[in-house]
Amino acid sequence: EGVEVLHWWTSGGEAAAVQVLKDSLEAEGYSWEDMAVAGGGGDAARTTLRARVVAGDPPTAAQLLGMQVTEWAQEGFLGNLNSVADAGGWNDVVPAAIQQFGTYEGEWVAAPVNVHRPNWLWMNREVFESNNLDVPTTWEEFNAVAEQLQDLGIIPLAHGGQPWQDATIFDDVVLGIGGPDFYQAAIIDLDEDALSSDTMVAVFDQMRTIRGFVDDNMSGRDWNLASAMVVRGEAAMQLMGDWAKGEFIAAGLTPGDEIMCATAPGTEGAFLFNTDFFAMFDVDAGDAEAQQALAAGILDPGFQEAFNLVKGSIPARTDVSPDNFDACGQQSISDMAAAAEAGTLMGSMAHGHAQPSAIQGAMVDTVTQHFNSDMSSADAVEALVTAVNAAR
Amino acid sequence: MSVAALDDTPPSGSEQRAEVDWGARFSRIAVYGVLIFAALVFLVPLMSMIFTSLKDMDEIRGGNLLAPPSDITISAWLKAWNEACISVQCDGLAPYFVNSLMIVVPAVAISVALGAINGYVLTMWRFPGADWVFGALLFGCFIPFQIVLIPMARMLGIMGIAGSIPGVVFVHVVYGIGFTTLFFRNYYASVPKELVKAASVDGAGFWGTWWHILMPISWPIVTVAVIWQFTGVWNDFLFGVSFSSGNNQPVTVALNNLVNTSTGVKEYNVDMAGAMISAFPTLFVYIVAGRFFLRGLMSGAVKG
Amino acid sequence: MTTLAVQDIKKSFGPTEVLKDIDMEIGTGDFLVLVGPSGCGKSTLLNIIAGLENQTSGQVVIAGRDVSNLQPKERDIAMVFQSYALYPSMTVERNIGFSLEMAGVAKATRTERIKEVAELLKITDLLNRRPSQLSGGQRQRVAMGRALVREPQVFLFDEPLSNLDAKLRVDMRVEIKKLHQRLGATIVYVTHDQIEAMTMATKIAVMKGGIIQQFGAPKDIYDRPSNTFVATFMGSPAMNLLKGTIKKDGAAWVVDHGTEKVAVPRHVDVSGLREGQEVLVGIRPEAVHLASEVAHDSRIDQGWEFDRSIDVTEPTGPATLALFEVDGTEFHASLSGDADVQAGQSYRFKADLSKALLFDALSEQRIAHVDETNQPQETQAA
Amino acid sequence: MTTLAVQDIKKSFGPTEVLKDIDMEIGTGDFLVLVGPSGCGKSTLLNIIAGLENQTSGQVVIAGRDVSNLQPKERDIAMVFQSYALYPSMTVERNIGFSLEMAGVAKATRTERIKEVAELLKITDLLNRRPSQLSGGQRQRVAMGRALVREPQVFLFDEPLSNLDAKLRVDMRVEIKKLHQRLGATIVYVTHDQIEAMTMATKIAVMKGGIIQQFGAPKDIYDRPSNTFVATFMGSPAMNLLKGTIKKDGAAWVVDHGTEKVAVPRHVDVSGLREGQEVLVGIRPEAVHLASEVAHDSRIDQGWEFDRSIDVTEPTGPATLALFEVDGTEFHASLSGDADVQAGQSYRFKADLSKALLFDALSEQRIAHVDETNQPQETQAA
Amino acid sequence: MQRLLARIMPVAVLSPTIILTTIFIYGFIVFSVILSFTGSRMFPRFNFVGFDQYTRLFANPRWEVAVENMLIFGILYILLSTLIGLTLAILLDQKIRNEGVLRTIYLYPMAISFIVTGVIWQWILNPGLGIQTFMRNLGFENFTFDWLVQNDLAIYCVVIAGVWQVSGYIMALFLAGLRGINTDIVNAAKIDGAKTWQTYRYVILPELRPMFLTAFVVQAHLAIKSYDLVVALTKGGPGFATELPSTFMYSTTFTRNEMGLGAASAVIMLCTIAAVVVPYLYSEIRNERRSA
Ligand SMILES: Nc1ncnc2c1ncn2[C@@H]1O[C@H](COP(=O)(O)OP(=O)(O)OP(=O)(O)O)[C@@H](O)[C@H]1O
Ligand SMILES: Nc1ncnc2c1ncn2[C@@H]1O[C@H](COP(=O)(O)OP(=O)(O)OP(=O)(O)O)[C@@H](O)[C@H]1O
Ligand SMILES: [Mg+2]
Ligand SMILES: [Mg+2]
Repeated sequence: EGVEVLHWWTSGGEAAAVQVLKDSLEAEGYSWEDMAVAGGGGDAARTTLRARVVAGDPPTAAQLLGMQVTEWAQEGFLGNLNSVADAGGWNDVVPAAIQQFGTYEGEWVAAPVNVHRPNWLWMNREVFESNNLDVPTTWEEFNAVAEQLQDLGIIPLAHGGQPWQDATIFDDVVLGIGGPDFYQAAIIDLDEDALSSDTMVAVFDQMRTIRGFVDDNMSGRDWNLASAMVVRGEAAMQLMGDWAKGEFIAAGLTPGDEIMCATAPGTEGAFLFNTDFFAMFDVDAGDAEAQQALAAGILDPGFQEAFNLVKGSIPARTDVSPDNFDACGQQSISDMAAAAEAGTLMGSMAHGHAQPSAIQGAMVDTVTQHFNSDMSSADAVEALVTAVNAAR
Repeated sequence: MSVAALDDTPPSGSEQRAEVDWGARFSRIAVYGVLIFAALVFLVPLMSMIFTSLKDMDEIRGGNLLAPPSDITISAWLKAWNEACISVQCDGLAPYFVNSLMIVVPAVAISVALGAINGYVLTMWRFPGADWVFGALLFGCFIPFQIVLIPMARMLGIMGIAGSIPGVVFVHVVYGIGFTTLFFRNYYASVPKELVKAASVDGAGFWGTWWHILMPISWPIVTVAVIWQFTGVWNDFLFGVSFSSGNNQPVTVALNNLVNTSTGVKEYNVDMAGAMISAFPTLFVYIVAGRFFLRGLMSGAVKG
Repeated sequence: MTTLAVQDIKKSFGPTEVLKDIDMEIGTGDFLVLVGPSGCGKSTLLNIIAGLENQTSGQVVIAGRDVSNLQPKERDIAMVFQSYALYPSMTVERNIGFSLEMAGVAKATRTERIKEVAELLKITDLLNRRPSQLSGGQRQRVAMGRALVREPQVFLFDEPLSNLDAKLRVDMRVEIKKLHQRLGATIVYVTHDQIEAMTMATKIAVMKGGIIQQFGAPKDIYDRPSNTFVATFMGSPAMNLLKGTIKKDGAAWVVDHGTEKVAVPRHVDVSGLREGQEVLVGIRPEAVHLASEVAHDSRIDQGWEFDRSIDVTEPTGPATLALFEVDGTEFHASLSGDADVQAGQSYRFKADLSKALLFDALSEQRIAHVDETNQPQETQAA
Repeated sequence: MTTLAVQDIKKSFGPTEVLKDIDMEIGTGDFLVLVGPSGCGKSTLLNIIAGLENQTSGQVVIAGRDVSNLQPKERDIAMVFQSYALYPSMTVERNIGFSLEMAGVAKATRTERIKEVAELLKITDLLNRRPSQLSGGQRQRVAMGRALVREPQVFLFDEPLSNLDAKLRVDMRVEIKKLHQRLGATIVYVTHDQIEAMTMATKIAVMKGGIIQQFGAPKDIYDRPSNTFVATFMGSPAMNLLKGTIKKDGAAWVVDHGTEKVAVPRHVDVSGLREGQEVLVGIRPEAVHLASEVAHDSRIDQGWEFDRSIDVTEPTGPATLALFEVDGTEFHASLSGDADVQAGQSYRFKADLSKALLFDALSEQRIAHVDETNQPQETQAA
Repeated sequence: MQRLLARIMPVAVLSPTIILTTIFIYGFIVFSVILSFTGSRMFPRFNFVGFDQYTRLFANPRWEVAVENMLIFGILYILLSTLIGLTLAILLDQKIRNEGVLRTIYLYPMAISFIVTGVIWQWILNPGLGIQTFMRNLGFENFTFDWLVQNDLAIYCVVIAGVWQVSGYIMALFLAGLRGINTDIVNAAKIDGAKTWQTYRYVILPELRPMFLTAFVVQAHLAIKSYDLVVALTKGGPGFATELPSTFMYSTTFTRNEMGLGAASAVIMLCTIAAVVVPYLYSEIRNERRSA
C-alpha cells in the first residue's frame, strides 16, 4: 500500500522539496506514486485532478491552494483527518487563519505544508546604496524612490505583465493603502461598501502610478525574468513572493544581503500568506493508513523545517525553530507569529486564499484589465464591483 | 515509377511533371530566393532555441536571449535527456519516450487506418446518407476539447481504461478519426472511379480493392494524415495529462513538468534542449514520411 | 442456351434518359457486337451488364441466374474498359495478373498465364513498366490483357482495339476469335470498326439513342438493314439514298428521282408499293462501278447506268472514292484502287441494283424483299 | 516555305531510346500524317514538337524560329491529346473556350466560336456537362473542340477520331480537311486508320521503333513502299509477301517460289537482278480476284493465275476476305462483297501483277522501278 | 448472404466511427448544451438556471474580447496560413533541388511543442529582447516592433506565431494535392496558352478544391483550439487582450470552476462554427455532386 500524490512541484527546488516528503514517507514503509503535473500555477494539475475524480480514480492526496481545499470539500470528495490532527495537535500549532483553509465544517481535510508570503519587496542593495536611496515603507515613499530611480535611468520596478503578478501587487496596494481591516472587508468579506469606497479608488490610482514605474516591455514576462532584472541591476525593486529567493540564490546572491528584502510598502505588521495543502481524498480503507501517515508526516516539525528550507517558504506550524532559515525567512517567521497574534494574518487573494476561484478570477480580471489599459480608477472600481457580483 | 526507389532529388527534366513555365532563369532564381528566404524565417526560432540550449544559465541570465552562445556546452542536452529531475524522478525525459511511443503508435495506426477505410467507403461505396455522415464527422472535428474532458473521463472510468495508456489511445483515436477521414475522403474524391470498377470486375472484393488499388496510390495523403496524427498525439498535453496516471504519462507532460515551475528557478537551456529532444521523433517522421511526397502516382491512370 | 439476357433495361442519369427499354438475348458462345453512334449508350449497357452501374429498371440474367443484384465479382465477367482503367501503381504484370491474384491462383500459374497473354499481345518486354510509362496503344493492350487472362462466362469489350494500328488490330481480332472458339465464352463487344463488327460478330445490335434499332446476324444487318439509320450507319462511306417516287413503267416498277429513272430491284416485294409513293433507293458506294470496268461483267444483271462529273476523288489505297451529285444529294462511289479517274471530268457509272434497297421515305423502314414476305420481318431485337 | 522542321531529334526515357534521330520538314499548309505501330514514338514526337517533353537532343523549328527552348504556349500550337486531358472541373463549354479565355478573347466572341465548334462536333447539347458525364466518343470530341476553336500555326492531333463511329469519323475528317484548307495551317496528325491517313495527308511519315521508315506522299507510300515494313504496314489486310528466287525464263525474269512461277512485274527495273537472288513478291489482297470475275477484264495485262482451296472466308460487307495458303504462308485476297465463295472449296484466282512489288529478301528494300532508276529513290525523310 | 454482406459492408465498416462519433462527439455536445442551462460549478450538477449562464456570458468583458479576438485571429490565421502554405507548396512543386530539406524546415514548427516555442516567440517578439532590439543594434535606431506589449496589437503576435507553426503543414497538405493531379491536364493548359498563374488559377486550384476544404477544416479546428499558443505566448495578456474563446472556456471551466458558464461559451462557440462551417460544407459537397 502507499500513496499517489498529485502535485505540481516538478522542477528545481520544488522537486527537491517533494523528494523530502517522499523520503520521509518511504522511511515509514509506504510507497509513493508520483503524479506530477506542472503548469499555470497548478491549473493543469487541477484539471487532471478533476478528470481523475470523475473517472472514479482519485489520487490519495492532491496539492491544492487554500480556497480550493474548501471548494473540493464542499463537493464532498475529501476524507477526514481529524484523528491525525488530534494526535498531532494541529489545532494548537497551526495558525487559525491557516486552519480555516485546512478544515471544512470543523474537520481537518487537508494538511498544510508551508506558508509563502507574497507581500515582499525585493531590492538590489547596490542600486539603493550607490544612489543613497532608502527602503520605502509606504506607497508615498515608494513613489518618491521610484521617481528618483526613473530619473537615474533605472527601471524602478521589475514586473512581469501576467495577471497573477498584477494581482500580487494589487494585494500589496490594497493592504498598504487600506490597511488590514480594509483588506479584510474588501477582499475577504467582499463588503460592497468597501469595494466601492474611495479607498479602492485610491488603490487603483496607486496601481496606475505603479504602472508608470514599470518598463514598457513587461507584457507576458515571467516573474523570474523580472527577478533577473533586479539581479543585474537593470531594475531596482520587485514586488514578489518569497519564492523569488530561489532565483536570487541561483544567481549567486544572498537574500537579505545583496538583495534586500522588506515587506511591501505599507504592509508592515500584516502578513499575507498562501499555503500549499495536501488535500486527502476519500480512499479505500487499504490506502487510508498510508494516507494518514502522509498527513502526519507533513505536519511533522522535522519535515516542516527540512521541506521549507528547501522550498524557500516557512513552516505552517509556529513551533519550528527559525534558526536554520535565512534572514528573510526568519523575518517571515516572526512576522507571521506577530500577525497571527494581531489578527492580521490574512490570505492572499492573488494566490487563492481569499475567494473561491470564480470570484478570484473576476477580481484578477479587473485588476489586470485596469493595469494594462488606460481605464480610470473610478471605472475600475465599478468594474470590480460588477465582476464580483456577477461571479458570486 | 517505384515509390521505394525515389529519393528526395526531384525527377530530372525529362520526367513529365506539373511544372509550369518558370522558364527564364530569372524566375527560377526568384523561386529559390523566396523558398530560401522563407526557410530562413522559419528557422529563426529554431536557431534561438539551439543557441539557448547550448548556453549555460549564467550566460542566459546575464545576456541577450537571442544571441549565439559564447561558449558551447551540451550539458543542458544531457541533463534534459536523462539527468534532469522531474519531480521525484531524476532520469530526464528518456523514460517518458516509451510511454509516448506506446500511445502514439497505436493511436496513429488505428486512426489513420480507420480514416483511410472511411474515406474509401465514403467515396467509392456511397450509400444513401453518406454525405450526411461525412458532414457530421467533419463538424465533429470542431468540438472543443474543454467540453469533452469531464464526460470523457467518466466514460473512460466506466469502460475501465481510465488512467491507462489504452485509455489515452482510445481518446486520440476518437478525436482523430474525423480528420483522417476528411483527409482520405477528399483525396479519394479525385481518384477515377473506373479504377474501383475495374477492380471489382477483376474479382477484388471490398477489402481487396482498398488494399490493392487505393492504398498504393494513397502515399501522399497517408503522409499528410500520419504527420497530422503523429504530431497531434505526440504533442498532445491535455488528453495525456488528464487521462494518464503517474507512471504512464507521455513525454509532453514530462516536458511540461520540466519546463513549468511556478515558484522555482527556470533553466531555459534545459527547457530548450528538452523541447528539441522531445521533437525528434516527430521530425524523424516528417523526414521519413516526406519521401512519399513525390509525384507520379496518378498520372496516366486513365485515358479520359 | 441463353447465356446472357438483358430484359427491359432502362437507365437514366438524373433527367437524361440514356437507355430506353433494352431487351435482348444471346446464347452461349455468341459473339454480340454493339454498334451505334457515339453517346448512344453502349458503354452504359456494358456497365449495367457488368454490375458497375445500377439500372433504373430491368434485369440482367447470366446463365439463367438473375444477377441484377449481384456484385460485379459475383457475375463472372471480364471487361475491357473504354478508358482502360489501369491500376496506376501496379506494374503491367500485376495489372494483368490482378484478377488471378484475387482469385487465389498460385503464383507460378499466374506467371505462366501472364506470360502467355503478354506474348499474345506483344507486350512481353513491358511487363515491368507502370501504366504511366506506356504509349496509348500499349495501355490498351494491357487493358485487353487483364480480360484475356481470365476465363469468365461473359467477356465485355468496350472498344478494345481503337488505339491499335491496323496490323495489330488484325492480329488481335484473330486472337479474340480464337479465344472465343477455345473458351466458348459469350462475348459482348463494342466497336466502331465495321470490319471488326462484320467479321467477329455472330450477332450485331445496332443502337441509337438508347434504343436497339436492329438485332441480327452481320450479313442481315448489312444486306437487309431494317431502316435507313441502320443502312447508312453500317458501311463507310455510307449507303447512298436517292429520293424518288414510285412509278409504273409498263409492267415494271421504277423509281423516278427527277433526272433519271431507276428500276425497282427485282428482289423487292412490289406487292405493297403504290404509284406515287415516296421512297428512298439505297445503293452502297461499292455497288457503283465505272461502266467501262464492268462492261463485260455478266453478273450485273440489273444495272443503272448514268453519267456524272466527279467533284472529288480520294484514293484510299485499295479503293478510290469518287464523290458526285445526284439530284442535289451527295453520292459516293467506291471505285477500284487503280481506277484512273479525275475530279472535274465526267464518267459513265453503272450501279449494280442486285443489292439495292428500297425504303419508304416516310417511315424510313425498308420495304420487304420477296423472300421475306412469308415470314415476319426481323427488325427489333427478339 | 517550311513551317515545321524537326531536326535530329533523339529522345530517351532513362535507358529506353524512344526516338532515334528523327529528321523531317514540312511546309506551310502541309498535312503530315504519322503512322506506325503502337509504341513506335508517335505521341512522344508530338509532345516534343509541342514542347511538353524535352528532347534528349535535336531542334524543333517552327516558321523558321528555333522553338526548342520555348514554352508550349509560345510555340503557337493546338493539340488534341490521345488521352483527351479534359479539365475535369470545367464544363464542356469552358473546356473548349479555355484557350480563348487565356488569349483574352472577349466573352461574346468566345461564346460564338464555342457554339460554332460545338455544332460542328455535334455536342451542342452537352455544353453544360462536365467531362465525367460524357461518353468516350463525346469526350474525344470535346478534346477536338479544344483544338478546333483556335487558329494556331500548327495543329497536333493524336488519334483524334479513334473513338468515333465511322459516320461521325467521315464527317470529322471532312471538317478537319476544311479547317486545313481554310486556315492553311500546318497539321501533324497521328492515326491508325489507313483511310484517314490516305485521304487526309499531303505527306505521310511511317515510323517504326523511333525511326522514320519512309516519308512521302500517300500514293507513294502505298504504291511504292520503300521496304517490306512499310509495304505490309499500310493496307489491311496486309500485303502478301511471297518468298522466291529469281530465275531467268528465256528472256523473261520470273520469281520461282516453289510451286509456281510468277513473272517479274513489267514495271520493275530488272537491271540489278541476278539469278538466284532471294526476293519477296508483294501482292496486295485487293489485287487478287477470282479468275472468273475478271476473265474479261482487259486491263489486267499481266496476271498470275493459280488454284487454291480457301481456308477461311470473312465477309466484311463491301468485300469478302479469303484466306488460303501459298507455299506455307498465309495469303489474303480481298474479293468483291458479293463473291460467292466458301471455305474448303477450291477456286481459280488471278492476281494482277501491274501493282505487284519486288523486295530483296535480305535487305527487305524494294527493288526500284523502271521509272525510278534515273532519279534517286525517296526513302528516308528529306 | 454474401449479397447482403456486400450491401451492408460500407455501413458496417463505417459503424465504429459512427458509433464513436455519436457518443463521444454528439453525445457530449448534447451533454454540454444541457450543462449550459445549469448552475454547475466544479462538477456537473443539474440545477437548472435557464438562460442565466448565457446572460452572464454576454455580460462578461473577457468573453467580448475573446470573441473579437477570435474573429481577427481566425480570419487572419486561416488566410495567411493558406496563402503561405499554398505559395510554398506551389513553389516547392517546381522541381526544386533539396525539396526534402526545405519541406522539413517548413514542417518542423509543427513538431515542437508550443510549451517551449512560446517562450522563444515571447523573446523574439518582446521589444526589449527580440527583433526590435536586434534591428536597433544593427543601427536602425527608430525601428519599432512592439506589438506584443500593445493591448490592441498583441493578438497579431499570436497570429504570427500561429501562422509560423501551421503554414508548413498546410504546405504539406497542398503538396499532396498537387502531387495527385494528372499531369496531362497541366500539359493541356500549357498548350491552351495559359500562363503559369493561369494554369494554377483555372486548372490546378479547382482540382484542389477538396484540399482547400481539408485545409480549412484543419485550420479552423486549430484556430478554435489554439490554447497552447496563447497560453505560452501571452498568457492572455496584456491584461486579457489576447483572450480567445478556447482560453476563456478553459479558465472558466477548470480554473474558475464555472462549468455551466464554460459550457455556455462552448455552445455559443459551436453555434458560431456551425454558422460558418455548415454552409461551406454544404456548398462543397453539393458542388462535388454536381461535377461527379
Ligand atoms: N515514361 C516512360 N518511360 C519509359 N518508356 C516510355 C515512357 N513513356 C513512353 N515510353 C515508351 O516510349 C515508346 C513510345 O511511346 P509513344 O507514346 O510515343 O508511342 P506511340 O507511337 O504514341 O504509340 P501508340 O500508338 O500506342 O499511342 C513506347 O514504347 C513507350 O513504352
Ligand atoms: N454521369 C452522367 N450524367 C449524365 N449523362 C451521362 C452520364 N454518363 C453518361 N451520360 C450520357 O449517357 C449517354 C450514353 O453514354 P455511353 O458512355 O453509354 O455512350 P457510348 O455509347 O458508350 O458512346 P461512345 O461510343 O462515345 O463511347 C451519353 O450521351 C452520355 O452523355
Ligand atoms: Mg462508350
Ligand atoms: Mg500514342
